[in-house]
Amino acid sequence: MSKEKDRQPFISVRDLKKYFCLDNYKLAKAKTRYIHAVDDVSFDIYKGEIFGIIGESGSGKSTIGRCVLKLIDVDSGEIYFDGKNITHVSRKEQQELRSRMQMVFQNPLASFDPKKTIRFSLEESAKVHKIKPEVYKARIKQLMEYIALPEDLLTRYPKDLSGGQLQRLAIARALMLEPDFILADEPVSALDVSVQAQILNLMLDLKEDKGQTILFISHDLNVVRHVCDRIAVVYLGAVMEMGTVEQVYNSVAHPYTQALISAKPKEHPLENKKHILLEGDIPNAVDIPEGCRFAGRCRYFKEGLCDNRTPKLKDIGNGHYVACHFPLGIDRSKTAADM
Amino acid sequence: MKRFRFIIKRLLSMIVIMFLVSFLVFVVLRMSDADPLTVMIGNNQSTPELRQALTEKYHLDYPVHIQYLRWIKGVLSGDFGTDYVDGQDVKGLIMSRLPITFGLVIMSSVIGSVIAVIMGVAAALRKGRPSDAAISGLMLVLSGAPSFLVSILILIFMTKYVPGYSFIGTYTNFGEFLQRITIPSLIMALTFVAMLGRITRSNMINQLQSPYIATAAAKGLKQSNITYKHAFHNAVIPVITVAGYMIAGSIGSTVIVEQVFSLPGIGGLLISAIEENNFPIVQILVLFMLGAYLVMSFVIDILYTVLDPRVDLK
Amino acid sequence: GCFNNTGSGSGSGSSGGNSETVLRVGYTQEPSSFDPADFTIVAATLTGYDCYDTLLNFSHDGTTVEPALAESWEQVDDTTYTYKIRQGVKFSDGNEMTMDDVLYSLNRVTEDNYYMSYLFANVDSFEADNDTWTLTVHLKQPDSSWQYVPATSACTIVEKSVTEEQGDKYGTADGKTVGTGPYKLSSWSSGSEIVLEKNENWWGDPDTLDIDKVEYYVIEDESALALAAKGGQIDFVEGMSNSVMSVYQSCQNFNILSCEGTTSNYIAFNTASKPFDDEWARKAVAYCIDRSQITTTIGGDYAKQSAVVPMSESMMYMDKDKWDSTIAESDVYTQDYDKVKECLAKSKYPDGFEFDFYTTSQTQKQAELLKSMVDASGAITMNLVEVPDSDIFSYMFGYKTKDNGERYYNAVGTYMMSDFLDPMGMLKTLYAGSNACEGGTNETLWTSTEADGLLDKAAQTTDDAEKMGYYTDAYKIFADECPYLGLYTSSDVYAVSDKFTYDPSPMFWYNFSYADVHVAK
Amino acid sequence: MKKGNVLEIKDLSVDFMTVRGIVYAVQGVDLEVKQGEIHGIVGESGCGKSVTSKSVIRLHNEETTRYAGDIYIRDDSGEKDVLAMSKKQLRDFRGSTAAMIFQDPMTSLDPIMKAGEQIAEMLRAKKNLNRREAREKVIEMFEKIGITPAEKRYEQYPFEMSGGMLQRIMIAMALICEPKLLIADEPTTALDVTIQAQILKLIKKLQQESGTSVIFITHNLGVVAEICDSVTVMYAGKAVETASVVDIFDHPAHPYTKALLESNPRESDTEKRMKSIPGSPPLLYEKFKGCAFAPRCKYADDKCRSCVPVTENVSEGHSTACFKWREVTSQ
Amino acid sequence: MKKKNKAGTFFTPVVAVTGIFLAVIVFVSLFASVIAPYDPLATDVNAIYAPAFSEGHIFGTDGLGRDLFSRLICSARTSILNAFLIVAIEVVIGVPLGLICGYYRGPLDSIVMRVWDVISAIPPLLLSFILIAVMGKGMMTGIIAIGISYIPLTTKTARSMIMTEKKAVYVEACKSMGFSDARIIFVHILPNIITPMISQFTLDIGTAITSMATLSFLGLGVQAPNADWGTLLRDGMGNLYNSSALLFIPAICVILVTVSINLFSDGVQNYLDPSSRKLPSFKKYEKKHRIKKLSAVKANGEA
Ligand SMILES: Nc1ncnc2c1ncn2[C@@H]1O[C@H](COP(=O)(O)OP(=O)(O)OP(=O)(O)O)[C@@H](O)[C@H]1O
Ligand SMILES: Nc1ncnc2c1ncn2[C@@H]1O[C@H](COP(=O)(O)OP(=O)(O)OP(=O)(O)O)[C@@H](O)[C@H]1O
Ligand SMILES: [Mg+2]
Ligand SMILES: [Mg+2]
Repeated sequence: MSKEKDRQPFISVRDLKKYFCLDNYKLAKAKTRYIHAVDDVSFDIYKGEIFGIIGESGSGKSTIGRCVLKLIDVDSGEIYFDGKNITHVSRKEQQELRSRMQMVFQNPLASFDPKKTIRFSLEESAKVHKIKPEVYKARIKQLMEYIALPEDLLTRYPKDLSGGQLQRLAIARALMLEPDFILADEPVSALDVSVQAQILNLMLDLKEDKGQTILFISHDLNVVRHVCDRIAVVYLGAVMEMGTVEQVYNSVAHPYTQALISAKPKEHPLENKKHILLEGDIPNAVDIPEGCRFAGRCRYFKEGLCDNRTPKLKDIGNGHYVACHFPLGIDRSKTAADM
Repeated sequence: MKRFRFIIKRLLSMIVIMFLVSFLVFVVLRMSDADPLTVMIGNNQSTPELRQALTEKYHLDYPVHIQYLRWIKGVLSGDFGTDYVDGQDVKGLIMSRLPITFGLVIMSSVIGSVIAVIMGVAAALRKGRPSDAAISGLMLVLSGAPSFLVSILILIFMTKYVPGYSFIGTYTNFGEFLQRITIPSLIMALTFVAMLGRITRSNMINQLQSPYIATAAAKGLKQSNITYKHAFHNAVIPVITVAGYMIAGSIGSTVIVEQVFSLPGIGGLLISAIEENNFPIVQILVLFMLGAYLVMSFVIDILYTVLDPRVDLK
Repeated sequence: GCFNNTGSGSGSGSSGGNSETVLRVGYTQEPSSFDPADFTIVAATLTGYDCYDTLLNFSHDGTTVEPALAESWEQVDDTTYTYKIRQGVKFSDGNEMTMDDVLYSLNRVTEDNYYMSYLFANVDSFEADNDTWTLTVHLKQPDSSWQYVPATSACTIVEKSVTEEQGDKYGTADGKTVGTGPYKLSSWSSGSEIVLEKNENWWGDPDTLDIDKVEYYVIEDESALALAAKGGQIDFVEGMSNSVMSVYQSCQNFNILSCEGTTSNYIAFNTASKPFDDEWARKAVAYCIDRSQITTTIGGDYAKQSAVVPMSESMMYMDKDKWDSTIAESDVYTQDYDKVKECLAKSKYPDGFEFDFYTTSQTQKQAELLKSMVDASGAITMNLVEVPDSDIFSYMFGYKTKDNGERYYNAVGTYMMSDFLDPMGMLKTLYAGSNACEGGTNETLWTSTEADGLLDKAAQTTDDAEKMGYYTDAYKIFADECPYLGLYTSSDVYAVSDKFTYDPSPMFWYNFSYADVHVAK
Repeated sequence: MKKGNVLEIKDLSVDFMTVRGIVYAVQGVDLEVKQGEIHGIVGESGCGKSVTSKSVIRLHNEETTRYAGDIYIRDDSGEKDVLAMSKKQLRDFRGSTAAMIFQDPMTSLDPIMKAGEQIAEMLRAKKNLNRREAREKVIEMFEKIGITPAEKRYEQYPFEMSGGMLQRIMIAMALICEPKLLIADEPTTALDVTIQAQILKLIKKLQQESGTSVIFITHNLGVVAEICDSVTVMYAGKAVETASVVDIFDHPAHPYTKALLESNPRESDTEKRMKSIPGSPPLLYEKFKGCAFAPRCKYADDKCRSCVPVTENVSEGHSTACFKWREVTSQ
Repeated sequence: MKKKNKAGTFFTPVVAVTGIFLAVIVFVSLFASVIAPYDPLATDVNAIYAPAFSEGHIFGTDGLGRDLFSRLICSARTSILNAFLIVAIEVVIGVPLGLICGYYRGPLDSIVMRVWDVISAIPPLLLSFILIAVMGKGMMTGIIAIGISYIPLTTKTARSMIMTEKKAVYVEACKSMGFSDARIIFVHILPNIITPMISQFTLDIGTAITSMATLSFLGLGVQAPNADWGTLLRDGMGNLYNSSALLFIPAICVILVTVSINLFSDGVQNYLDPSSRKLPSFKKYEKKHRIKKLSAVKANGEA
């Protein structure tokens, strides 16, 4: 699989850090507490692939996405987009970036301005980015065909449409500016299973027909597995494991990923599945434990090492990365000694 | 410890605000085109000697900030100075009028809040029924009726139809005191009923619709228990805030009833002081009302931390 | 009901037995202090006056003076008067009055620039003889009106030791008040109530006092006061305005008493600045105004239309016929818009002008009526400027002026009372050039050497007929130049519960005393 | 009531009066829950799952709700008609015979009352325990279901706890009076998979220990497979299919059930593209002339569009409301 | 979705009645100079204190013989205009300031909020008094003073609303599409938060009328010869015994108008917030919409 190495990453994120300040405007700065939403995250996304980020709620998935889109400022680290460092860009450049990167949100109803018609919402970004009316009118026509919705929906208000329709329109809105990159933040979590499929198929279409690059955030293992090419598993703001879908699902290397996959409910009542139950809750992102962040809930926890040293994310072959002192399926004694 | 720190912090900020506002008011008053000297001289013949004497007595030749410092120093040591018009001791003037104002404020806010909460809760529990419409309608009407009009109409009514009703003179004992302030307090209470009642109602309705009430019902608790222990407790917290601010604010609105019912309170004193440009009185009363407001909001904050465990003491 | 028998003042005047007789007085203002130096408002007259005595008293009709603290007096020459001071008079605190106190009280008025000091403008010096208990007054020049001054509040006697010790606090609600009068201050609740009690140390005959206790209530709103009176909580009200008069008139148990006093209502034109430096402009305005309408509408039942020179009939006691004929020939201003045009044509403003008319809330209705009359001329526009009651004097007396020294008002509507019934009390106060200054009472700033000369001559004559001559001559000048336009003179009115009787005196200002209020038989 | 049934719902209709008109939220649902089973209800959002389950304890606002049909429930003292209960009976029945767990534990608990006390309060009202006894019992319960450290948790307020912990509190609250029937309305939807697994395991364990019957509402077919014994599939206010969980997965008889199963992404799917149901579920402002699913159904014909299908038995314990079930099962 | 059965409408009887009444008042005050039978300032000494309903003077006259009806409708213009000015001050300053503070937060927000805290610490009436003490009494001072005392609350409301609204997903969507802040705030957020504030503004018109009337009543607001309702009330109070109509008619008028405004804005509020609307019973609704009755109602055991 050396092919991976030759390809130029389209987006690459290096050592991304984002802390949220808990106490606003404190006079004495002494003991300000931070939420470690994203802590030293690095990954690459290649052109034309769907890259998935999976993790539990509060693990920093959305924050990563937002940083990549430059919707929030990063605290440290670098983001490259199409070979260009966009970590610190001028307002003007940022404006240009906006038209190249678009976003689809979890709750389609909420992502439309309730007081504006769908048409207004679709046209607005084109107008702001100074696209000619005849161009964007034609484009809307095309897109409505593409997402298989009748054009008369355009005159309606968001509340008069169903979730599935709205999510497709949201994708159409994202496509209005013909972006190079789409961030889909849990685009199907708020939808029913019966409509979920429509959206996921549309995502796959985008990749296949248009060669769209997509960052797909989700907490549903099955969905991720279905649409993504490569995925990163995050826990408490850090990447635990990263690789192609096959690598991560079929040769799990990190105990957390393992637990996550095994926590997934059965697919058939008669399936015999043994869950590896994780104890307790995710620790809060304010007081990040020393060493491995997963140590507290890990079955393979080893005192003195796991609670002392933070494991680095490292390649265990063919672009399969893991951040664990004792990756599964590899001789334990050896790896620990490596470090 | 946390609470102690919080209290200290709040107290400090209160003091800062008091100083700032009192300084602002002090300066702003001196920017008005009323000249303290003419106010003091009033109807007396103005001679250079008199002007000189008064200027010296009141230190009017000092820069404003020095004047302010002198004044605030005096206030802090309990000397409120003498007023411009009659040369009376401001402290005495205010002290003799405080009971009425405090009486009005306390009585009206206690009566008003209690009635408001009762009416608000009653209306919320009967939401959509005729009795709710009646109560809410009444509260709306009350909030529409200007209180000075209500005062006048009631005064006319009382003197006409309640023969022994006396609204003049001072009081010599507590009974008389109560009697003087009861009717005016009731009128002031109407404002509370109108405002607080509506807030209570909408809060209560909101709370009654929230999921935890469904939980409480699913637990099989008594309706009264659900209403009062859960919904009411939650609904009353914001009501207390509003009530607190209203109480503090009502020190200023005693003016109207004091005026109409010829009550010797600080509201009337303030109005005449403003009309006469009697700055020493205006200054100290503004400071006083602001202080009352800040103390009240402080009390509310403290109360909040007791009533609502979610409030983080920062 | 729950409001029966209320308040400390409910004991009524006629309740029999040995209970004390209480008079409940209502008024819209509160005196600022009981210091005679501050007796500038009616409220002070209604409260503080009876705590003190003056050297002399006005007779009931106000035309002559009678002994009081001075048992007798004598005019030694044109400029010297001697007064024999009563011995054995005690202050309400029990101390005996001395010549020291007398001298102190008089000098206090001259030295400290008190409100009354203008009455002493002619005084050269006071001299006290402790042995013979005589007070000698040396005047700078002959002044026929001096004879009345000892009966004014300028000659109120205070106790030196107390006054000096109290300083600024003297006479205030939280200070002491000590005098020799028939009543003494018993309690004072600032903002609501003042109680006077009989002074057991009074030098006069205590049996002449029917009233044991006076309760004075401050009810700022006149309508509320009327309500209280109607409800039987007040026995005595002074100076009700026309708008509430009907309440008292409709009250079965109230008698309305009136007495022509010295109060005159008028418009004063500021003759020191445009447009009223032009006499034709003043006359144009004067011709706009229908004084009889104003008298009936604003003054009401107890007002009489005034002549152009503001002076009440009670001050014309000397030679009524001569006054009448003088007024008849000099007072030409009746409403006539043609005349207005004529006057304007003669003035510097043939096309009309605008002016600022200063007024207070008390006289606002009158101002509105005046405005409608003036504006109806079509050429002159009157702008109303309302200033607080407490401020109007600082404008009128020139304490508050524009930066160039000019006064703000073009005209002002106000009223004045005389210190004594002699015409001098009004004419000199209003028209004398010496009063046209800062702090002076001539708010028109109008001066005429001729008129001043006439007034001076009148002051130096003791012969009534000769005096009348000077007065009427001066009067003609005043009427012709029209710096003031008299509107109406109003009587002093009292509403007195039928449990009491009272015989008002035209010199209410200085002559009022609860000693004259009696329980009705 | 059949023997062995804890709950029988017969032809239940629930209508709501709203500002936009009457909502016919549930339109003639039949449902049986046997003693000691976990009965799942699945269906799309808005199909009436919650309304049906809340009706079992009559939790809807009585003023704007109209019920028709019957709800019978059996407890130690015999059969009871829920819809005929008086307020007092209803109060005694809630919490002790049937208890309920809601989807969002964060808003379902009184925010300003200590978590433990909210449970103790219930004990004191229902079992006449005093403060101390109630507390002891609650703490005992906490320990049993892993709310540790129990003493500390008792004193905590809802906002101080995580979602998973709060859901445990809710479960403790529901089970403390040992009800015959536990209604769990999407208790894990708001939780993460790892926590969901914990809660599911807990519910299963507690159910097995106590023999309580459970109505488990979810829209996640995986969860159904994981914990339910039998399932009712609802669509647009109607129960379209009822069967044992294995039958539902292996022999779906209603086209909707079938489509639902097909559109669920599965590990075993090799095909990337998934099947989806076209269109969207209808609004419930009126009653349907024909089968509500007809507009989205590939088997539908004119009869489906004009006649309301009646419930037919497919096999023992397996029934469906579809004219075409034979066609569906035969494929 | 075929048929939209609305169970509540905007025009409830209360809203209709108060709305029509207010419309009439506004109309009359707008055309006061045409409608008024007399010049409101014209005095007529021959008709002093004419009683109400007397010939030629429907509401009677005052102590200067001025026609009360004409004065009432002309002062209605002043009162209503003033109230609108006050609310305009509040809206034009308060809303944008609140939006900007709430959207950007940061030091500007802290400063503005502290200042407003202090201003709202002074009771509104007192604040007006202080401003009047400084700027001199008069109509404009009154309007500004009352307007200012309303600003803090509006700012805070707008601020807290935008702070909630800012978190809405559509705002983030707007940001992600590169819209300018001004566009986001004024094109998108404002229309979404202004609706609930509108009923507050209508309410404020009512309180503004009362506040201004209070000032005028105390002699600090509108100055003679101009009149607003407060001045009329002040006059009426002074003339209570000569002609009680002078007090009672303006009093009834003020109370009717302010109460109507309250009822009306409550109606607006109810319309905007359907959850507070009163629902018809099932029976009534089905009868009205001819819906066939379903099975028998069975619930409420004790019934
Ligand atoms: N604007 C913010 N201010 C403060 N804290 C924030 C902010 N945004 C996110 N956080 C915190 O950062 C952490 C990560 O949040 P994030 O939204 O990225 O998680 P997520 O993985 O997307 O979760 P979910 O699955 O719930 O969407 C959380 O603890 C969250 O509370
Ligand atoms: N109290 C109510 N008043 C009016 N309509 C209601 C009420 N409760 C529910 N509905 C309506 O009834 C229908 C069924 O709602 P229900 O809550 O049972 O759906 P659900 O199957 O639980 O969906 P979800 O999976 O979203 O929880 C919906 O259309 C809903 O809008
Ligand atoms: Mg997220
Ligand atoms: Mg539900």
